[in-house]
Amino acid sequence: MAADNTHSAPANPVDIPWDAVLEWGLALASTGLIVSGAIFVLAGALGVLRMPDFFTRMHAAGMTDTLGAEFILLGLMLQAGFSQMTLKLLLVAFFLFLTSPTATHAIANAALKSGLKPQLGPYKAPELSEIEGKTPSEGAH
Amino acid sequence: MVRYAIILALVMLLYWLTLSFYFEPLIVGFGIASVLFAVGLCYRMRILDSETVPYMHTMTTIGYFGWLFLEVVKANFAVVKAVLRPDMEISPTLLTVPTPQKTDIGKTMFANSITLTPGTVSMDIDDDGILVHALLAEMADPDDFVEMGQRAGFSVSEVSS
Amino acid sequence: MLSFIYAAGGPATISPPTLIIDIALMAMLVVVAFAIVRMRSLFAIVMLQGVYSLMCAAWFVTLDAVDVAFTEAAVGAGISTVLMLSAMLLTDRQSAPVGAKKSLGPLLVCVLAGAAMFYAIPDMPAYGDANSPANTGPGMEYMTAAVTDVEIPNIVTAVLASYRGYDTMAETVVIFMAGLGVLLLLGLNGNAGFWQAKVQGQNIFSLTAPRTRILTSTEDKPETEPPAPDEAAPPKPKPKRKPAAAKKRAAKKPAAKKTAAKKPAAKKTGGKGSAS
Amino acid sequence: MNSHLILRTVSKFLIPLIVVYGLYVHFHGDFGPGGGFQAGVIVAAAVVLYALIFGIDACKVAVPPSWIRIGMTVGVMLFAGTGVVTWLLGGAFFDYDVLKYDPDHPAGQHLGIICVELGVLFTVATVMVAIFYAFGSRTPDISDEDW
Repeated sequence: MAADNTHSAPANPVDIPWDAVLEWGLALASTGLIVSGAIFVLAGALGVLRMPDFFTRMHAAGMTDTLGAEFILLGLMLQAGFSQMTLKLLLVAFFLFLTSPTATHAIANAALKSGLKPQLGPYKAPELSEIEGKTPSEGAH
Repeated sequence: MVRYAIILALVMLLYWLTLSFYFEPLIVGFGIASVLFAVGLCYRMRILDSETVPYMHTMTTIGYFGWLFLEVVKANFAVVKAVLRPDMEISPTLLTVPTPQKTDIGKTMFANSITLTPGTVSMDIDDDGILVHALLAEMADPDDFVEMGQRAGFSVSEVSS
Repeated sequence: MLSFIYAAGGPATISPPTLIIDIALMAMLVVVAFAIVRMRSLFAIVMLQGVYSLMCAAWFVTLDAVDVAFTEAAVGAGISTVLMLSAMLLTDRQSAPVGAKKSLGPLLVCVLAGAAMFYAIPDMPAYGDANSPANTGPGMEYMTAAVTDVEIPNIVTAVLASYRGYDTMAETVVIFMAGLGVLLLLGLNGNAGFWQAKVQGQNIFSLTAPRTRILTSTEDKPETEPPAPDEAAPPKPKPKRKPAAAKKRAAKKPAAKKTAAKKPAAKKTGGKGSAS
Repeated sequence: MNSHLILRTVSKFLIPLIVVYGLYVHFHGDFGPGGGFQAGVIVAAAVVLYALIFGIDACKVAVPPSWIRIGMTVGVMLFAGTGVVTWLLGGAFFDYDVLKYDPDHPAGQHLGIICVELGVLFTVATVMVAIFYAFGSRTPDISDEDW
């Protein structure tokens, strides 16, 4: 993993353990990527729950499988290092980049063609006090 | 058609070797047989054309995907912010974006890029352009899509008007 | 909750993260199963079955049963969804409601079976226990023998194709029989027998069922044709299936849906491909 | 221009990749997860994808029903025939060792497993397509206007 940086280690006046730095850096970067991917997935899930209608929910769901999944795959690629696994993960990421927007488009198109009207115009989440009196089917989304 | 078949076979062989990583003669022979089967099936399905084999534009497409990924990351924060805000101020808007691309694959690239970018989903595509559903009103400006459309067209080696 | 599982499962040989993933997946499986039972829209049920299979596959991966997970993902979440949808197209989009009284018997059976399983949980060996019967019995002998007998890294394939060849042959025959049964009942072209279906109020008889029909004209689907389809075109199995009637139909391009009344006209031009 | 433009271009791009992936899964069943069952389903999925995009009639031109009918039987015959061959060569049914003798390696086992898995691949792939054809052909295609 640290092949290209090891040879420069003796030339350095201060003896920095580049191997360990690189290893820790990679581990940190991959962890950060995976965690941020997970955060995006969580935000997407929240969005699916909170959004008012089908098409806006689709945005949240689409966010999940673009950035969430891609970040997680990037993190896994960093962990795999230079190996066949990285190539395979790259292929997975590429296919995801290609197919997930297609799936989103297909679902949106099907909903549009079957006559679902998108809810347009400004929308604000209702205040908690507004929904309290109502039954769940009326108020909460 | 023969040209497409040869290119497809070569790319598929590369794909097989990437997946397999066994370089024994037997396994590679199986790989060649599989590739021939796949190309033969495509031939029978009559899909051996520039849409099935768009590998001539690989380099530009890789560059475009890099640019697109940065755009996706940038656009994501607006959507995440909109989703996580307690009052969740959104204003869904519909707009039609013209498609300057000539080929279908360029149009596909453009529409998929719009869908990939968070906050905009391409809902329908016809002669007029792409019907886009935008989550926020400030995302619904057709001028914002011009650069993406040009790049998407360029990535599949066509000059956009 | 965790301590309960640990107590039930024996010594704490499982690492907690895997256990948490297991529990989460099982909980989601239960939720999806309840949704499937409660739902009456068949379309949604088919989709949820795909979800169920996919989560099963994820769970099998955490149990290190990769081959099973792969099969489940490919068959359960992949092709069976399509087959179910195509079967659903022939029947209905909604299932008929079942009365509460009719569900009592199945409910009783489910509750009893579930209770029996919970009763049996303490006797289960812990996951990955080296002393469990699965790891000490004849299974281990195969695991060690396969290394020299078959010399294949994947033990599953060795057992499946070599040690249990009979079993796998019977499995293949079962799949073959399933296909054969469908073909005998419906026919590959979907018009064998005197079967009759009501698709969204439209009657489909064996006479009016659609036959194999070649793409009649280029303006019908201009995008689907390769640039030069006819030079070195693949051998068309039924070359003389470009009837005048079909051409006229395509040229006229009726905006209304193809009604069943038009089908008999096209019928005598149908090919030999029909299973008869 | 039809409204399935995006679906069409992406599916066309994916079909050869799916087929090669399925066969990769098949031929690497010895080394990792995979084998005839999974591979057959994946290859069938490519054909089904084509049928979903271009219509089942075009698909029947590309993959004629007669192939399907033959492929089903050929698969089972390949599987059982391997057993019969071992039988005729003097071994027991499915005793692959008599297929090819090699003092160092169980070469006969490899050969037998390859034949048997091919049989499974043929049967599973064609049966899946057959069931899809049988169900899918019963209703008329939904035209683009109604879609």
